[in-house]
Amino acid sequence: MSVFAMDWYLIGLLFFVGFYCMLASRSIVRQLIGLEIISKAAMLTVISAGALTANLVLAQALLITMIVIEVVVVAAGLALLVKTFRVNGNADIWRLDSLKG
Amino acid sequence: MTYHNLLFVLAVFFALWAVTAKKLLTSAIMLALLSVTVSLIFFDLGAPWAGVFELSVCAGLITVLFIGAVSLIRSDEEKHPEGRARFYALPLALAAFGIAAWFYLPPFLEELASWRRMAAGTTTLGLAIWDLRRPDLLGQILMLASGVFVIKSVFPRRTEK
Amino acid sequence: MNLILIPIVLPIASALALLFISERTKYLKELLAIGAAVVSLLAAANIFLQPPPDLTLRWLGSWLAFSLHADNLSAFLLLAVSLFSAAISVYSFSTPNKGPAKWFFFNLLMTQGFAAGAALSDNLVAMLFFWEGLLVFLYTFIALSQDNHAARRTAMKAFLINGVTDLCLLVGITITAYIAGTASMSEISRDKLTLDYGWSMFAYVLLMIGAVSKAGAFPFHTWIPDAATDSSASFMAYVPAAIDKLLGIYFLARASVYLFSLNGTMQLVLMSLGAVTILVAVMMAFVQKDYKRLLSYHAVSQTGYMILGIGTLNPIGIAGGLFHMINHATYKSCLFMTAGSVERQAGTTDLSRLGGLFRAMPVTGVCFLIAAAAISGIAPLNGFFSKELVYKGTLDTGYTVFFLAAELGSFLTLASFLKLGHSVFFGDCPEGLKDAKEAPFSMLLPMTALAAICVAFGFGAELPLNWLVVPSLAGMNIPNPTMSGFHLDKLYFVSLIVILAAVINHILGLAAGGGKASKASDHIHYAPVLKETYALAERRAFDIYELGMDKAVPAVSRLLFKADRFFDWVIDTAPSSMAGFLGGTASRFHNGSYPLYMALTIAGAVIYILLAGGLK
Amino acid sequence: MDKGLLAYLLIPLLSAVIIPFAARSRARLADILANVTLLAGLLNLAWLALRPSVIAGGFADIPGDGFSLLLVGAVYLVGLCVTFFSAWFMEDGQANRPAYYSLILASVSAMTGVVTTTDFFTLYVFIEVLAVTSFALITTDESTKGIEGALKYFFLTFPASALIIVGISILMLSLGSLSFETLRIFMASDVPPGPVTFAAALIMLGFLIKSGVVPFHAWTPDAYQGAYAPVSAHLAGIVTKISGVYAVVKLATLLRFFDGRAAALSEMLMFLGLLSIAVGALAALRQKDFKRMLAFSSISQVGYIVLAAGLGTPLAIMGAIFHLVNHATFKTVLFLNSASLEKSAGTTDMEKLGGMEHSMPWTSWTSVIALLSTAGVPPLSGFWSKLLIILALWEAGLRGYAALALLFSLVTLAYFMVMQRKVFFGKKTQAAESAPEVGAPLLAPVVLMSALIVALGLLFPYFYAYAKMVAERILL
Repeated sequence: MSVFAMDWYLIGLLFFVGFYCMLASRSIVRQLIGLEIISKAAMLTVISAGALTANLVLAQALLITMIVIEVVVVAAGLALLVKTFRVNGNADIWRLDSLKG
Repeated sequence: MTYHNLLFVLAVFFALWAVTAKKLLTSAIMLALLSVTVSLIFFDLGAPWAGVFELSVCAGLITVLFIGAVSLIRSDEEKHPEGRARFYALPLALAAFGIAAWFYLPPFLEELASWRRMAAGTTTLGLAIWDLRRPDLLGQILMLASGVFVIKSVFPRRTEK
Repeated sequence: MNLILIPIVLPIASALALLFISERTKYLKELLAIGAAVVSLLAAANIFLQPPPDLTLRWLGSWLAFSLHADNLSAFLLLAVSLFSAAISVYSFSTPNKGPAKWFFFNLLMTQGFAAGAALSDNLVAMLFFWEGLLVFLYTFIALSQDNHAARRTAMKAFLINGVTDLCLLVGITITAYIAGTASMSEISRDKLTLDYGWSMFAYVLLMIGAVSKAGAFPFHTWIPDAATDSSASFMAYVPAAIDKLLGIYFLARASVYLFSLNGTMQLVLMSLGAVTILVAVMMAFVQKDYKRLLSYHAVSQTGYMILGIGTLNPIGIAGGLFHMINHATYKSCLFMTAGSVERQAGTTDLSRLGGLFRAMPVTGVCFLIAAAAISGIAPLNGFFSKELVYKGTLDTGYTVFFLAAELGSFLTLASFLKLGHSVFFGDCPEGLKDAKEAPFSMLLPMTALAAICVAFGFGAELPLNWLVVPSLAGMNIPNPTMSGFHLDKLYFVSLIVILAAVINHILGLAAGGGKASKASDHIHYAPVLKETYALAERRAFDIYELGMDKAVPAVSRLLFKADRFFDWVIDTAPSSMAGFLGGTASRFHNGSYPLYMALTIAGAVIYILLAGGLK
Repeated sequence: MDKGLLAYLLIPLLSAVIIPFAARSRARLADILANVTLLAGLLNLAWLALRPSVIAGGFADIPGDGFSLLLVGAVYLVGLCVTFFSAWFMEDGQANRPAYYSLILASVSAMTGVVTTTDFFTLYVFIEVLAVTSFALITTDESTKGIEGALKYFFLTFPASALIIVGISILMLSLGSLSFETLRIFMASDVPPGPVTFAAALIMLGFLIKSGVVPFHAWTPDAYQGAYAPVSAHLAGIVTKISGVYAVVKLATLLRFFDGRAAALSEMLMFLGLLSIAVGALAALRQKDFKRMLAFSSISQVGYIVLAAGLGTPLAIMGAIFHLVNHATFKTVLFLNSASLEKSAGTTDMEKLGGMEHSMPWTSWTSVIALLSTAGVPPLSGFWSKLLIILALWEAGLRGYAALALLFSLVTLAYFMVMQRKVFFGKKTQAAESAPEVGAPLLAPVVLMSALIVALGLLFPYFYAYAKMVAERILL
C-alpha cells in the first residue's frame, strides 16, 4: 500500500471518529470537538493531496485560509454555546426539541 | 515512513481519546494534542507554513477558547454527566469500521492516487497567496469582520444592566 | 342589423333591462315589457310578410353555423309566439302581486326571446341552444310565480321531466346531424332521411320524444296539472297553453315531415300516441273540480289532436294539426285568461265555490263561452274547423279507430266544458261572490282579442288556412290539400251527434249530482271500474315522474350514492388520507430530536457517497 | 472572481465595518446606513441591467455570465426588503441593533462573493462566512427557539464543509486547479473523467446539505421557525438559496449534465429533488405553525430547483434560475408577512389565528399573491418557472418526473389553501379582533415584492430573453 493510501485510510478513520462524536454526544462542547476532528481530517486531505501532486504551495495557501475560517467558526460555535447555556441552563443539544411537527 | 504513519495513528488515537474522555477539559486538551500531531504531519509532508499556523492558531487559540467555554459550563457538566456507554462503544465501532475500510478503501485510494496530475511550476507561498488566492484574502477579511460582528451580536454591550 | 334578430334580441335585452328597474316604480316594468312584446310582434309581422335574408354566424366551421332562417313555417310560428307574448304581457299588466312581477315579466320576455330563437333557428344545434334556454326559464317561471314550496317542487318536476326529454333531444340531434352530415335543417330536408337505417330510427324517436314532451303529450304531461294549481294563470296561459304547444308541434312537424320521411309503423306510433293522449287527458279533465286544473288537462288532451293530425302524414291531417296548434293556443290562452280573471275577482278557482258569475263578469263570461265552444269543436268556431281537418286526415289513413277515439275525446271535452261553464258562470251565486266585479280592462282586452280571433278564424277559416297553414306546408314541400267543402261532409253530422250526446250527458250528470253543476261529472267519476282507476290516478299512480321518483329514483340514487362514495373515496378520501398519513408520518418524524436529524443526515451522506463513489 | 462586480462586495463590507462606530451614539444611524447602502447598490444594479439599450440588445452586453448579476440583484433586493422591514420591526431597546445590521450587510457581501466567484475554494470561503453570519442573525432576539434553530443549523450543516473540502482536495489532486473554467473545459473534453466527477459529487453533497434537500433537510424547518422574524425571510428568501442551491445549479452547469458524462450524479440529483418536492409538500400539509409550514414549502420549492439542475438541459437551467429568483420573491413576501403577523397578533400558530383578512387586508392579499405564485398559478411569475421546469422534464422524456412535479404543485396549492383559510380567511377570531394592520413601512417591502411577482409574471417575455441569454452563456 502506498503512503498516500495509508494516509487517507487513517484520515478516513479520523472522519469516522468525528462523525461518531457528533452523532453520539449530547454536550455541545463535544459536538464542537467532533466538528474540529472532522475539519482536521479535511485539512489533512488538502495537504496530503498537495504533497502527492507536488502542489504544496497551493495547498498551504488554502490551508491558511481554512484555519482562519476554523477559528471564527469555533468562536461562533462557542458563542452560541455560551448563549444557550445562559438561556437554558445546560449545554445539552439533545434536549433542544421544542421545534417539532 | 514509520514516523509518518505513527503520527497519523497518534492523531487517530488522540481524536479517540478526545471523544471518549470523561471530562470535557481532558477532551479539550486532547484536541490540542491532536492539533499538535496534525501540525507535525504537516511538517513531515513538507508544509511548514501550514504546520506553523496549525500549531499557533489551532493548538493555541482554539484550545484557549475551548478551555474557557468548558470552565464556564463545568458546573452543569458535573451535575449532569453524559451516559458513557455510547463512548465506550466508539473504539469497537472504530475497529469495525477500520477493518471494513481496510478491504474497501485502499484499492479505491490507490486508484485515486493513480489519477494524480502533477503541478507544473513552483512559486513561493506568498506569491501564490497574492497572485492565485487573492479573493480568498478578501474572504478572510470578511470572515474576520463577521466573527467580530457575531461576537458583538451575541454579547452586546448592555447599557441598562 | 338584420330584422330577423329583433324578435330574439329585443325581448332578451328588455328582460335584462327589467332587472335594473327599481322595485318601486309603478308601471315602468309593465310598460317596458308590453312595449318590447308589441315591437317584437310588429317585427314578426314584418318578417312574416317580407321574409328577410338568412342570418348566418359561423361557430365551428359550417357544421355549427348559427343560422336563422325565416321560412313560412318559422315565420308563422314566430308570429304566433309574438302575438301570445303581447297578449299575455298586456293581460298581466294588472297582476295583483307586486313582488314577483319583475320576475314574471323577466321570465316572460326571456321565454319569448328564446322561443323566437328556437322557431327561427335553421341549425339544429342552435335550436337546441334556445330549447335548453327555454327549459331554464320554465323552471324559473314556475318557481318564481308563487313564493311557496309547492311552486318550487312543481318547478323541479317540470324541469326534470323536460330536462330528461331534452337530453333525448340532444342525443337525437347529435345522431341526426351525424347521419346527415350537417346540422342545418334546410340542408337535411333536401335529401330527407329515411328510417331504414337503424340509427336513424333511433334518432327520430328521440327527436319525437323531445318534441311531444315539449308539447306536453302523454306521458310527459304530468307537470302541467300541478303547475296549474301551483303557479299563476298568466303562466298557464302563456307557456303550457301557447308557447310549449307551438314549439313542440312545430318541431314535431319539422322532424316528421321535413327532416325524415316516415313509414307506416311510425305513423301508427304517432297516431296511437295522439289518441291515447286525447283520451287519458280528457278523462282526467272531465272529473276535475278546479278551474285551472281542468283547463290544464284539456291543454294536454288537445295536444293529442295535433299529434294525431301530424301523425296521419297526409296533407290534410298535417294542415289540421298545424291549424289546431294555432287555434288551441288561441282559445286555451283565452280560457286560462278567464280563469285568471275569475281567480282575481272571486279569489278561488274551486268549482264548488264558484257560480253565477256571468251577471257580474259578462265580458269574461262571453269570452269563456266563445273559447269553450271553440275548444269543444262547435261550428262555426275555429276549433271546429281544425278538428274536422284532423278527423278527415285520420279517416283518410283508414284507421277508423283513431277517428272514434278522437270523437270520444271531443265528446268528453264538450261535456267537461258544459260542466265547467255551468258551475262557474251560471247556476246559483254563492254568498261570497255577490259583490264580485268585472276584471280590469287590461285583462279583458287580450281576452276579447283572442276570443275575436277564435270567431274570426272560424267564420273566415279560409283566411288562416290560406295565409298561414298552406304556405307552411308549401314551405315543407307538401302538396296543397283540397280543403274546401269538407265540412259539409258526413263529419258535420257526427259532430252534431257528439254535441247532442254531451248535452244529454250533462243533463244526466246534473240530475245524478243533485243539480250541482260542479258534480255533473260524478256519475262517470264514480262509475264502477272507472272509480278505482281515477282513485289510482289521483294518487298519481300513472304519473311517470312520481313513479320514477318513488320507485326508480331511490334505487338508482342508492346505487349512484354507492358509486359516488366510491369515486369520492378514490379521488378525495384516499388521496387526502394518504397525504394525511404521509404528512402525519413526516411531521411525527420531525420531532425536534437532534441525534435523529444527525443520523439521517449522515446516513443520507453515506449512501450518497457510496452511490457516487464509483471512480468510473 | 468577476472584478466588474467586486464593488458590490466591498461597499457593504465597508458599511458593515462603519456601522458599529457610527451607531455608537445614535442607534438609528445603523438602519439608515444599511438601507442606504443596499438601496444605492440596487439602483446601481438596476441601471446596469435595465438601461433601455441593454434591454433592446437582448441583454447581450451584460458583464460576466449574467447569472451573477441577476443573483446579486436578488441578494440586494431581498437584503433591502429585510433591512427596511427590520428598521421598523425591531424594538428600540434592542442592544445588538448595530451588530444586526452589520451582520446583514456582511451576509449580503458574502452572498455577492458567492455568486461572483469563479473558484471552488473561494466559494467555500464565502459560504462559510455566510453560515457564520446566519447563526448570529438567527439568534438576534435571544429566544430559546432562535438558539435551538441556530444550533441545529450550525451542527447539521458544518460537517458539509468538510465534505466540500475533501471534494476540493480530490479535485486539486486529479484536476490540478480549482477554477470553474477548468472543470467546465475538462467536462467538455473527451478525457475520461476519473475521480473528477466523484470530487464534484462530494462538493455537490456538501451544497445539498447546505441547501436543505431531503434527506439533509432536518435543520431547515427548525432554523426557519426559530429564527428572528425578519431574519427568517432573509434566510429562507436568499441566504440558504445562495449558500446551497446556487452552488448546486452552478455545479450542474459546469458538469454539463445534458452531455451525459455525469449521468449517475444527474440521476441522483433528480431523485433527491423529487424526494424533496414530495416530502416538503406532504410535511407542509400537516403543519400547525405558519413559519414552519413555509419552511417545509421552501424545502419543496428547493426540490424543484434541484430537480431542474439535475436535468441540466438549457431549458431546465433556465427554469432553475428563474425559480431561484422567484423563490426569493415569494418566500420573502410570505416570511415577512409571518413576521407582520407575529408583531401584530403575537403568534404564528395557525390554530390561534383566523380571519386575519378582516383586520390585516394588505398582509392577507399579498400572501395570496405570493402563495399563488408559489403554487404556480398563471400569470404570476412562479407559474412560468414551474412551467419551464416541467416542460424541460417532459421534453427530456421524463414523463413520470414531470407528472409528479405537477402533482405536487397541486399539493402545494392545497396546503397553501389550508393555510390561507386557517390564518386569513374565515370568521374573525379573538386574535383578529385585537390585531391591527401593521404600519405602511412594514407593508412597503411586501407590497414591492408582490408587485415584482406580478410584474415578473406579466413581463415574462423580457425576462425570458434574459434568462435564455444567461442559460446559453453559462452552458455553451
